[in-house]
Amino acid sequence: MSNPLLSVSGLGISTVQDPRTLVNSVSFEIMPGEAVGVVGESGSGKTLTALSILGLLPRGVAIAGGSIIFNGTDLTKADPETMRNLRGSDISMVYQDPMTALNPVMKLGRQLLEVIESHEKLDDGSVARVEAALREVGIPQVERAMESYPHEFSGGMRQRVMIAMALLLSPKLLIADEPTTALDVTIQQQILALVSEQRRKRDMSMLWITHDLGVVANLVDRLIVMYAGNIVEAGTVQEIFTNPQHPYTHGLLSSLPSRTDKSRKRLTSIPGVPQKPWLVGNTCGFAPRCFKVTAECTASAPKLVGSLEKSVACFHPMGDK
Amino acid sequence: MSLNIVNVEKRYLNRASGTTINALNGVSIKVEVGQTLGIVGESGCGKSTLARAVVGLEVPSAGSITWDGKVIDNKAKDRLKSHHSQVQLVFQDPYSSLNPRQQIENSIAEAIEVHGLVAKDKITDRVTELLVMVGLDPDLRNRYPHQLSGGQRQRVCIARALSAEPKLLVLDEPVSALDVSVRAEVMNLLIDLRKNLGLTYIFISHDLAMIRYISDVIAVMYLGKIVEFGTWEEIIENPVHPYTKALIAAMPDHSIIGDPTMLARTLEGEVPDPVNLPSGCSFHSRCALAVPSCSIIAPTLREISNGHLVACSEV
Amino acid sequence: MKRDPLKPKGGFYYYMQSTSGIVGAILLLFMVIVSLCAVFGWLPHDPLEQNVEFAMQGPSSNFWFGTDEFGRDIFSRSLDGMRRSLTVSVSAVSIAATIGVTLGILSGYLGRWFDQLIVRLSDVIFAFPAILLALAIVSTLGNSWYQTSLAIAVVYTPIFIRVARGPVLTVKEMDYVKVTRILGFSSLRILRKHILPNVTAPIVVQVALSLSWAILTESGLSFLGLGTQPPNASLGLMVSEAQSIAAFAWWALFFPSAFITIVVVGLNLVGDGLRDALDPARRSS
Amino acid sequence: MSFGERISRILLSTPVLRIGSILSTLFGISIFVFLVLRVIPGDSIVGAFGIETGLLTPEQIAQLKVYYGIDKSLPMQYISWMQSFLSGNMGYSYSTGISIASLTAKALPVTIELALIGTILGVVMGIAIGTFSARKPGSIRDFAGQLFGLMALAVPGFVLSTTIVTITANKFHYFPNGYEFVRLWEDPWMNLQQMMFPGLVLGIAVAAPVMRTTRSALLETVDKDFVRTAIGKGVNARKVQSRHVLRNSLIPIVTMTGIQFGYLLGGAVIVENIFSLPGMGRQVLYAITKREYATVQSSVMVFAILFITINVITDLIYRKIDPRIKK
Amino acid sequence: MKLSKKFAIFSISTALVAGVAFVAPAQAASKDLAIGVTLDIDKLDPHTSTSFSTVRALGLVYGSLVEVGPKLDIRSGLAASWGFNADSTELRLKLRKNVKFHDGSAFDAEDVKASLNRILDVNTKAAARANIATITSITGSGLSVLIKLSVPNAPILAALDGVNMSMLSSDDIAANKIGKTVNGTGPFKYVSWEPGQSVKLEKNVTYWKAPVKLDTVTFRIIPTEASILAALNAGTIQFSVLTSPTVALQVGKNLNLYRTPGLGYVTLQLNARVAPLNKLDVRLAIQCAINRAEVVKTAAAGEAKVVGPITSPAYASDPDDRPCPNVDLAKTKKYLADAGYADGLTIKAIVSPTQYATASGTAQNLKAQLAKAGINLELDILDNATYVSRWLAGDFAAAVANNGGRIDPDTMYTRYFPSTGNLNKVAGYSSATMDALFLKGKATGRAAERKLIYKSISQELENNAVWIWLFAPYEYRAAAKNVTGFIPLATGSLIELRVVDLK
Repeated sequence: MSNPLLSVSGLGISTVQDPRTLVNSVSFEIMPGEAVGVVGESGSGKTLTALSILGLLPRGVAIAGGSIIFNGTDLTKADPETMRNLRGSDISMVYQDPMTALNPVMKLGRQLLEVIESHEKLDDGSVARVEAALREVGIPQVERAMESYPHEFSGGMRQRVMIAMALLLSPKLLIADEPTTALDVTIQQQILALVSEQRRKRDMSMLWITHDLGVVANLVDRLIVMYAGNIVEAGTVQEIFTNPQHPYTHGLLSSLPSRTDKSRKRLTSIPGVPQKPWLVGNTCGFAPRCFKVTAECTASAPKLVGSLEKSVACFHPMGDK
Repeated sequence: MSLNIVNVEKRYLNRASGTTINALNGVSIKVEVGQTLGIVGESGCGKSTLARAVVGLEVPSAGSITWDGKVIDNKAKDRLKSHHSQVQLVFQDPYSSLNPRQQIENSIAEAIEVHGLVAKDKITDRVTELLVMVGLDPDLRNRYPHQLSGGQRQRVCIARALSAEPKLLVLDEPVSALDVSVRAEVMNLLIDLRKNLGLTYIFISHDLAMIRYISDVIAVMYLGKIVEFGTWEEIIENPVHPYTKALIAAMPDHSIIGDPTMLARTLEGEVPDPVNLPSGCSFHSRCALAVPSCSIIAPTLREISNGHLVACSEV
Repeated sequence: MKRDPLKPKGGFYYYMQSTSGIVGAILLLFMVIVSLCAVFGWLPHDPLEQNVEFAMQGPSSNFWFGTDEFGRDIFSRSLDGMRRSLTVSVSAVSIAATIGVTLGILSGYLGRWFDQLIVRLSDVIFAFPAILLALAIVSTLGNSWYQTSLAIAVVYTPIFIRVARGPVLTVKEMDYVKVTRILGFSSLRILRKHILPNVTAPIVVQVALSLSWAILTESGLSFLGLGTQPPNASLGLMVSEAQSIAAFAWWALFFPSAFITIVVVGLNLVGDGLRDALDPARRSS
Repeated sequence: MSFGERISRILLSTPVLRIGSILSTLFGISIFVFLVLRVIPGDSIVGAFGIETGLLTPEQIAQLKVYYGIDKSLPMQYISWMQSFLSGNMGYSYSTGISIASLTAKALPVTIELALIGTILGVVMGIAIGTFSARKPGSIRDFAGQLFGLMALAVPGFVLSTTIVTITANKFHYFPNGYEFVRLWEDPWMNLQQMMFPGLVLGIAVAAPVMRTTRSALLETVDKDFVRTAIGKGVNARKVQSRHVLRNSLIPIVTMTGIQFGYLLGGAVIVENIFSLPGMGRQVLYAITKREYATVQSSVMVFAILFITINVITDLIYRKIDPRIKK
Repeated sequence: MKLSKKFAIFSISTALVAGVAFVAPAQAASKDLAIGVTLDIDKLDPHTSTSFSTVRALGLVYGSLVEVGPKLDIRSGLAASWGFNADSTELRLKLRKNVKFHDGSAFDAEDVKASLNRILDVNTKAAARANIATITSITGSGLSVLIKLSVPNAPILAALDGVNMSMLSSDDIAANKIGKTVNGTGPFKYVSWEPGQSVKLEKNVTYWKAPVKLDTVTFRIIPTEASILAALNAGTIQFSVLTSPTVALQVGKNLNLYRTPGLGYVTLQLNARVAPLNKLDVRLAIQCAINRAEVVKTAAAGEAKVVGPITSPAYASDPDDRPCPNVDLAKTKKYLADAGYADGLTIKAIVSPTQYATASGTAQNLKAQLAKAGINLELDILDNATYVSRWLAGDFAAAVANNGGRIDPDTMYTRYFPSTGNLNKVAGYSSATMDALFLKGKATGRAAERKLIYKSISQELENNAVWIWLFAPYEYRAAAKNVTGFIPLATGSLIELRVVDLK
């Protein structure tokens, strides 16, 4: 087995002032060519984890510990120029909201060319390269698109442009932060199809962030489930969906109505609301909502144990079926 | 008692560009008391406009909407203690649908107070009753919206709608904005309320799974028109319209794993601009079944089996 | 007393989180103390009393800020001037805010021809030279401090119309306002209970900023003889009167100018603090 | 589409509405200035003759009223003013006998040049200092920048003006405004010297709000998603700042600048007096004291047209910098 | 770093602008005098203008029959000599020889007749018509003129001075060119007028008196006096007219300052027709409560002369010749008690601070002084035109006024205090005694006799505390050191620029 492309270990993220933990000691690896999904609800720390890899954490939020080793370089310690060189070329990112992630006052062509400009020299072929990239993601009338502004495009088209931008320099790792959440289902499906097709073609690694289990079910190889700033469960898609170990994962899966289920039986719900990561402390963050909770759960935090195929952070896992 | 939507059209004039947006293009549907109508469609299909028209927030450009035989319009003076309070709406975003400067208790009590629905000294009791009914701790009554979670807020919104003692509740994407783990609770609550209070629902969503879960009958909308209508089983199990089929195929489903066909493209292109509606069948530009006549003749809803209507000439 | 951790944090809490706000509040406190001294007459000298023997004296233990050409105590006059400047600007801004906010809210809420009318009217005043307007008001109505206030108020009303109308247009479309219409509430109730409380933030900030502008406007009008009437002192009038003697008596110009600076800086910082405190986006973070 | 629909679409279209609203605003202003002037005590005769008016016989006063056109009823006075205003000469200044159009033709460029110089200086200073401040919010340099902004707000223009005049003239024996005013095309060098100080005074007044707007707009834009996108694709910090952050912060800055430019037109009065520039501010102020109705009215209308023009220009600039605004 | 670069560019460009600024333009070789004034002229017709600035500028262009000298003596102007008949009803003038208008035409009796008739014509609206309204006929030819008067009127001679009495070309009058072309006999020729900016004049080489040394004179309008002083200090102008004492006090040793008490005076006008000022006791109470020296010290920075009603040196009133030469609060108290206002009273006074430099200070000090005597002087501060309207309508109880003076007390006050005076409403006072005294004054030719009459008038005014005369502000002319030979005149005229040289 080859070395992991990205290896995150013990990553902690917190606010700078009155430090509040937002992500607590997260560790995972992505192998070359592998697609990993991160699933979690809002506030679970999934987006921050993704942003921290590229050093794009918002103001007032910073990495509090741990390391992010990409291709042998620790990104948490890299100098700004190294990071800049990495961004957009080796690692690129697609964002949640295609409405706001593109500069509204810059022509799309210009925004794509900027990627090349930042890493290579612009030359006569650059425009053609950009046009080819746009064509590849299914943008019609590429010449016109180059001269258009983001607002002249629909959400789906914008997200295609974002993907073209991200793929322009053939990155080794594509990070996608809920790129289809803002889109309609039919468009979402188009985008998912596009991304998985491109990934296969380029043998690219991918980190896909989402709150929608349905989206990643057929897209990624392995899945990480986050809750309240911690990874509660990780493993292959097959394992997690068919045999969830963590009560949270389990509850989540059974709370979703399925299209194959014809009984319309009452949905199982998880009582309560998601915990704030900084209130978790040294406990299991899911304990207040867990039906299997014991004193142990609030006395210390469970560690994530298991293999790459399947690991869980729980004192009372669901057990195999 | 029933809600009768007859040939409703709604157009907006965009002054800046001098263009007309065709939001609803002739929608007819009837909702019987006690029934839950699910409306599904993608953004821009007119489902929210229809919801607002049903509660009187929008006046149709043509056609009529009647509840219990009486026309619903936006004249506020008629709404006071009138049949209109029998139709209430729950919005998608529980963050923007509560007045941030009003305590929960006041939000719920206001309609009761204004319309004198219960005696003054009974209002507190009634609010408690409503809070309990939607599964909230009555101790939350003095909180402000920003102190509640999304799920709690949506429950408050439901309680507020119920305070007007409605018969018909229009639910416009009521769980879309909620965290995944709390959606089920709210869905369950809605189902319980329907049973306990004998409510009629119009449940609007882009999420077929939710629609499927709660609806008795489902209407599929595309570009301001109903393209297919039928019982939930018929629509989900036996979709006929190519758009409905595509919608169902595109629905992400966690119960199917590692199936690469789930990532196949089922529908090309995007929804056309409602300013320039395609001629004929508005779906023809994206339809695999389209024949030349589809771009000329606009199909009307026709019954293909008992209670299953579809607007397509090729099925 | 134990604080209920769930009790909402008031605007004050958020206000005190802002450095500008704290500095502004301190300066504002200073202004209030100074004005109160003048209100209660806790002044070393009568601000109007002329004493030729002491004319044009520099700062001393008797006259802390020196005297002007009439031998009046500039310290006492500065304090009294602060009170008067605040009186003029507070009343001007109160009038402008009351009328402007009312019209702005109605205009935004009612829309249609009424909105058109109000927007046109405020455009008319916007495009009109303020000096001419002030001249008209002062010369037809007289020139007590309240007429000056009125003149400034007229000039500032359109600003408040705009400041109030904009948020109303937004808030009107908010779901919680739409709900009230579905619930069958009267327009008056919707305006009072649901719209007004939610458009106050920009208005409150505007009030703080306008107060500081009003003081400067008053000084500009005084410079042209249309503001506070001598011998009464307002900070602006003192500065404009001191212009001619500044060459021999720097103190006559310096101290009132410094007071103006304190007022303007203070009110702007308070405005910044309020903006921070009332911005829900900043609150949530 | 029926004929009626087409007509109503044209009538409701933006350009027509826009022009309609501009015309109605101008009409409102014309009525307003006309009435305001009539309300202020004192008429053209008093304005022209001062205390000597008392020496005039009733016949003379009657003749003067005819001469000044104030013998007619108010509506007639308004109509005849409007006629002359629309005919292009805008009426005549009674003291000089020169048409107001030609007076304005001389005074207006001065004020516009002054306001432009003030605006340019103000915008340059404001954006520079605002950027300087926003680079490190909360730092010493931010404090210094903000302090400048607040000070510039707090010092009245007339204080700054007289201070500059006194210091440069008395200490450096330099006061270009003592020479006769020269126009830009006659002697650009001299003209710029004469415009420099008044322009600076107005510039500082403009710089304060522009600085504050710039600072807050930059701080707001820096947190926008597309800035993160730009950083995320490896654009270097300098280009992120100029292409993405500053460019997108321009809209509030342009708005603020437009407003300030409008205020400058009015605020130029004091500066034009102190620096002896024969601009519109002085023309209006003088005409007000002399109760030269036609001059005041027509000048105010010119101001209003200018003010509206600035609004339109601001709009055009929006369209230029923000492609989202529909053409 | 990006910012520092931006700043570098910014500071370099600022430095460039500043550097350029300090390169002063080269001096011209010809003798050009630039005069800084605050106000523009308002018209080119010398007969109808009333503004000081117009009078000052056109005074260099036009000539009048007589002139008023530095000691307010009447000197010959375009009339070389003159004489009255015994009862002062006829004035015979002998005109100066070889006087030419700027257009080259000769000046003679025709021009005098045409000019005076133009002034007398009601339709002209001439400002000084009232002063010569007693003229019944003007005859003459060549260089002699005979003026007949309806009543004995010796003071009319003094009335012939000034720009409002300018001699115009009869041809111009006939051609109706007055106010459009400027054609005078004065030391300077009119060149151009740029409204709001400047009036340009050039040397008249054919001037009848001594040759003019200055090549050009330019009146430059600089609206604030502080800026005028700045321009003087910077050397961009060489001469100026100032009225503000505080600005005058800032004139440094690098300049010459000419300080002349003017004929105008600042007074607290009391409207004796309005209660409570209709009571003599109230008016006297006010008179006794005011320390005029203090007003001068505070409002005029000590830069003025305390005066009585008549300011002309030849007839000057003794400022102390009045019931209360000095402040006497005891007397005030008594007067107030007699009037029934022992507890004090309130009087409203109108004042226009933009009218003249000392207005606001005067009003403020008067208010402060009267306050000590229990009289509340409520100030009604108005813009100039509003003030004038109310003043003309007599719509005030008191007015802080700065009124112009004339060298002859008759022309100075005949419009105010006789009951027939057209400003008597403004004066607010008349009496039979006053009417008789004015009639007598007009008819008397002998100077000594006239002095006595006007002394009586002055006493009558002061004893009745008709108005409270305060002080005569100085008129200032500040000039660069290289401006030589200037003689200031109390009338405000700059005519002596005809002898000024520029070294």
